[in-house]
Amino acid sequence: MKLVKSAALAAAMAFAAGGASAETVKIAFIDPLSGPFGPSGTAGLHQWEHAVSEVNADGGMNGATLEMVPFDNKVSPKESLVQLQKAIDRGIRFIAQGNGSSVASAIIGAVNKHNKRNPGDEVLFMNYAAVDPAFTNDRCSFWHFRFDSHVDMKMAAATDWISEREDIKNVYVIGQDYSFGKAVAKAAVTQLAEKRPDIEIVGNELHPLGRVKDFTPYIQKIISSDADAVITGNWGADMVLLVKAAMDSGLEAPILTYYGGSLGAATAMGKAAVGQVLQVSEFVENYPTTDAQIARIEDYEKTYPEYDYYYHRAYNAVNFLDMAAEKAGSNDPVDIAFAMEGMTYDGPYGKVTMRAKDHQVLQDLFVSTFSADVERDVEDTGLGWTASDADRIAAGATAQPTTCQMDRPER
Amino acid sequence: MSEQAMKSYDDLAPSATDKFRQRVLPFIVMIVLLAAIPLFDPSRTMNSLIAAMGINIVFALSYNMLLGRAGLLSFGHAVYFGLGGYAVLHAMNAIGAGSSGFWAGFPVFMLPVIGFGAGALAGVVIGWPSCKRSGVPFAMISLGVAELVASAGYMFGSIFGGEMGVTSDRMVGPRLFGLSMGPVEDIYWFIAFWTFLGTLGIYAFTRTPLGKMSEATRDNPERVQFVGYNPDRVRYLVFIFAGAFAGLAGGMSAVNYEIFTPESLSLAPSGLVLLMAYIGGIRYFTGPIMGAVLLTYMQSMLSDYSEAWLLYLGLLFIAIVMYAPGGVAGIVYGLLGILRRGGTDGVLARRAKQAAGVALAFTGLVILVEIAVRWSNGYGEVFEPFGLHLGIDTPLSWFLIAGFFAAGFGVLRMAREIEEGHG
Amino acid sequence: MTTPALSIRGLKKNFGPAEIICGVDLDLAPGERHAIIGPNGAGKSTLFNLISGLYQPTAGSVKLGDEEIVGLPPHVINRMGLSRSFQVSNIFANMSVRENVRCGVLYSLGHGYSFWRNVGNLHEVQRKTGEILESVGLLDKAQMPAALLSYADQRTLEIAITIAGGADVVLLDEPTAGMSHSETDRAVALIEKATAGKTLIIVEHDMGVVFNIADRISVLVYGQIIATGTPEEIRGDPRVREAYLGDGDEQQALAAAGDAQ
Amino acid sequence: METIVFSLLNGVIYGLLLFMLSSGLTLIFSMMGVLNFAHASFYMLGAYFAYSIMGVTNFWIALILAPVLVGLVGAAVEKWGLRNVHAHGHVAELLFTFGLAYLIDEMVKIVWGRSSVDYRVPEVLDFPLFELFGAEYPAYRVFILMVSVGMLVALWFILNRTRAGLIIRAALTHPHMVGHLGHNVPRIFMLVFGAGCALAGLAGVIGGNYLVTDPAMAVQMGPIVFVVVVVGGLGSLTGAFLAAMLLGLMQTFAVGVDASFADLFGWLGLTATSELGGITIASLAPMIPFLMLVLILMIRPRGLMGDREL
Repeated sequence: MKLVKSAALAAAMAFAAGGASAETVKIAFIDPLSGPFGPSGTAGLHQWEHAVSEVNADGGMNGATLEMVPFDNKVSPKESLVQLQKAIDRGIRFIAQGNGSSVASAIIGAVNKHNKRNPGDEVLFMNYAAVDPAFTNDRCSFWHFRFDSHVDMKMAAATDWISEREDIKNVYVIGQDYSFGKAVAKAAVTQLAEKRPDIEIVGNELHPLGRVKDFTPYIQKIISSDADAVITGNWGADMVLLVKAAMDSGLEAPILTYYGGSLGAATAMGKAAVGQVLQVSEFVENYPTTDAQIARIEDYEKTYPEYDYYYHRAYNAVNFLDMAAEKAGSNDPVDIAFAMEGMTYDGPYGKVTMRAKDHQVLQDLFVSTFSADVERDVEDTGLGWTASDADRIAAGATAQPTTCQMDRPER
Repeated sequence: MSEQAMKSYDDLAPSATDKFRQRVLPFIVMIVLLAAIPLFDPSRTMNSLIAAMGINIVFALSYNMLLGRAGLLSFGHAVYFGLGGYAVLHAMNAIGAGSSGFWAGFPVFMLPVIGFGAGALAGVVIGWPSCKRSGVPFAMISLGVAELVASAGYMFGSIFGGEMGVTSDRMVGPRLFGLSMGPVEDIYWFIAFWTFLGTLGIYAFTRTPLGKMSEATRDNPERVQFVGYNPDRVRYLVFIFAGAFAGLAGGMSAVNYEIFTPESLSLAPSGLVLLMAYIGGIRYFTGPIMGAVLLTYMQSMLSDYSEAWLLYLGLLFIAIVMYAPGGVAGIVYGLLGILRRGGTDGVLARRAKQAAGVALAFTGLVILVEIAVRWSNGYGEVFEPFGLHLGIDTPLSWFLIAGFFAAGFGVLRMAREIEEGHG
Repeated sequence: MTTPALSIRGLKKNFGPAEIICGVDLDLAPGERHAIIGPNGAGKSTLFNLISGLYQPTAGSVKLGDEEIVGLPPHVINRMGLSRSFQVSNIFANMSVRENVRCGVLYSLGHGYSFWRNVGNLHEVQRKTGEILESVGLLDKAQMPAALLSYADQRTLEIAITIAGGADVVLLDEPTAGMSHSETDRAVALIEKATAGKTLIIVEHDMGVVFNIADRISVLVYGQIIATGTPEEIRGDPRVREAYLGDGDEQQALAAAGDAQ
Repeated sequence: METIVFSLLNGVIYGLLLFMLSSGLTLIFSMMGVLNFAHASFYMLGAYFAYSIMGVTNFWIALILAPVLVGLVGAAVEKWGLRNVHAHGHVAELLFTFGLAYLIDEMVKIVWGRSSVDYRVPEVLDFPLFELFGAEYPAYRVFILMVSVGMLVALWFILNRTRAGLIIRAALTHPHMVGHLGHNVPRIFMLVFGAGCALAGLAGVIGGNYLVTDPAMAVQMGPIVFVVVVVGGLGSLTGAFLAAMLLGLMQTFAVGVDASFADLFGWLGLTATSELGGITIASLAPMIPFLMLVLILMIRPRGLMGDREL
């Protein structure tokens, strides 16, 4: 029995390790690939794989083939460190991760420590979705680059959108009771107070993370507060259940979300959410764009028919990596990190800049609306996200000051 | 009469050779093994895996002080592991911050002692209400307490650091044994030292009067009262020690990973340690060690090869509960016993047949599960072991699955008929 | 007059509306061997459970020497010097015979809940354990798992655990139940030897055993002691014969035991 | 005022759903002594079965068929799994169901995928029934109410008016007596286990589209079911009903309370800016069940209405 088992394992190992070559630069993708968040991690992985395949088709990174190596972290910070160690042990020096600021926080800490303890063997962390502002403020690190707009930046887009709508007088903020939810609430309150002092925050509610099964009581509170708009940073089941309860109870105020577009949400929200759920993101599938980008989206959705194009920032990240390597003339993480600072890139949705001061990407954001009248739908629901130019918030307007004191290695 | 009073009855106890063979030798082997591992220059991956195993060995052994030795089924043992770990991280941060005072002189190497103390303290506080009950009520209380503590973990950010947890840097404070505690090679010695000490400590506990009475209380709490012991008190004290050793393991984990998050207090890790101890075999001291090694390996390696590893884990667990309550250790010792007796009565052949049957059926199951997983994921990946192409619509797949199952159950039936024939 | 070793006054126990023990008074002189007999369901085991602290009485008092023990938990009563056996074997099945006896010895030798000593190094404990095993004749089976002992040996072990703690007052609940004649004879000899100098209360159905061992006998019927006296007095007591009328077996046994004397 | 009315309505519905889910476990636990860890997994199976059946036929067939299927699965589990473990005692049984929960979770993920499925309310019931204080009240909730009450009445009828009910009631309070009545105990256990699972399945059918049908739903509900059974008390369906209602109402009402610890204990010097003072009653709502569980086990081990201790 033992023999059969080890033979099976050996076979599986050969299967997993196939295709390695000397000319390969590997990127460790550390995100949930199983468990409740598995689908969203897998979606991210495919987007990265697709982005990498584009670079490879175009001659690779300084001639080297890029390869994504998936590591399943089960969204646990601790497990992420185990997987990070595994990746480093295999000689991988580029790390990509996005799901969960707690995980990103752990990885930043571990990467800092590793680079300090192992000079000459540095690794670089490309964060594509963890949005705690601290990562590019107090906790900023030379080894960390963020390719997503952080909480305050997205909130800047959301509050800009609100402040342009005079009929909104009362705003209700609801979020998950943990650091991210609190950061969203804080950003909403302070930014609204600045931009529209006349707006009253009629509710600022935190609910336990992932434990509420029925949001109706919260919705009833929102309705009785006469809110004209709702802001929420909820993700996962908390987002879906909140919107579902809102639809069931006939809430009429628009709901501004951070993650309305995440996997599975459209299916769960259904037609009722049309026109009422909005999302702040750097990418909107039905926003007019270049032919090349449309071709890319179509190619992606053909390659991975089960998934919708969502993490546009994966392409930004891979392009930045490729460009920085070319600029530095080296595939070494330290050289690439220095080259990436301050770099800009003309993307299909406007100019993208990697701010040198704090390694925070600056990009245009969109407040898109869930709609039934779309060319490209999500999850085969016939529903999707649209935005017009009026919903586009320029990168400059979303930029936030930073407290980062970057500690750069000596060259 | 006087002659009898003089008699020492020393011959009642196991002979010195037996004592050495059963109690001292295993620990010598353990020391030799731990000392020999670095000679093979393990890769960093291997080092990380060994560290995880060491931590889980102590954790699972501490759990078995409850389940195996005291008969207390707990669904909240990770609480003590986590609290011990948190205490150590805070202490580590104090060492890092303090230029003077108590913490300044505290070597990181010795921090698991703090975890031990914190675990014990948590045991003192939580055990007091819990240990008034045993059996299913105790299990339910432990479940409720685990949920409460985990929720509190998210609520009190200053202690538990919210969902980001508390992090620290272990390269602080005075050095001990010349270890900087930075590189994994240093950490190896740290883990080896505390794994050995933890194992030794828990073993020593089983040899104390309290340890013996805890087994007595498991077997027969009523009778324990009539030899002068309060069963609640016995359980409570054992509970404190189990918490303390779990805290020690948590402390090892805190130094190894330099992070703890509130999720490590929750039901999931408590369930995992239950699986480790039970799959390993709760009736044997070495059972939890085997379970910890096996499950740690599965968790960190198998999960790379198969998405369905949790399914295999569940199957393994149910198979153990139903057919081998002695766990892996029970199987191993059973086989050793057969071998020692020479296996002349055909038992060995029967066991071999059973093993072959199980292996065949299991192979069929693996093919089925792996094909199903890939089909369910839906992006066209195909299970290709040994260069075979096994898709969901490939007749060969189903032929293989059916073949393996039929062969497996056929062999098992044969083995059973032999057994019944014997019986 | 010396203080009784055990003194029971007005002891009552109700289970709901049912009165199981309705006012028992009993005094035992130090060193006395006292048997309690009575038909099935008379409340003998309940009486034991009340004395040993397993049940709380509804009313009444139990004194061990000068100390009131009603309301104390069983383990405290045990430490004060009262020990008991059980009607069904109540041993530590997963332990060896030696370990079973050792469990009984530990507390009395002051090792309580200690977790800093190795039991293997406690020579006093080893010696005492060995003595007890030898005195009950289980020395050669010391290493056997208790669960594998024969029934009679399990009953013997039950007694061994009971006396291991060195209690002065020993309660034995049907120690010979289910034993063959020869086994019973051996058990009686063992009990006599093991409880020499101690105060003994024994519940027993085997009248041969009762009349062999007991200095005095109490007859418990429907929760009340209807008679207490020497074996001769009890045998001649008309109330006892009357009480046993409903229970032919016992009456015959009583008569037979009388003849045997 | 509106908060109270809505909390009452929602609390009652949530409580009824909880009761439907827990009543099966109360039956199983009281008669067989098995604290079925996988009970919520059967609830999840109910929702997924209904989703699949609804894909082929319609909701009403799913409403009948799905619980029956779940019941059959439950009976099969009892016959070929649990029964073999029975001899090893209750802890072994508990462990068996613990492993079973793992297994069902993983199988559901393989068969139906790892994200939520689109199991929605049937269109005939997908409309606002009435409006109250400006908020619409969905008809489906009233439907849940009706199904729950229907189940309650049916259960009451079976227990009090049929021969089978008589046996069950006797067995609830005196489980060891069933054998003496000359009944086939293993068969009764199998039927009870199956019926209990079917009730959980029914809860899944009507709860799965009211909440969300995803592989995490079992883990989320699992511990709460234990709370209901333990707090309600061994052998008492009435107790389970009370406990479920109590939990449902307490949780919904706690959400509606705006107070924080600082408001409650301000007189002790607790300020809203302190960590402890900042905790709101609403955020404590999900902890309430477990607090109740621990307190009940410590203070009143027989539960609210139980006739014997756990």
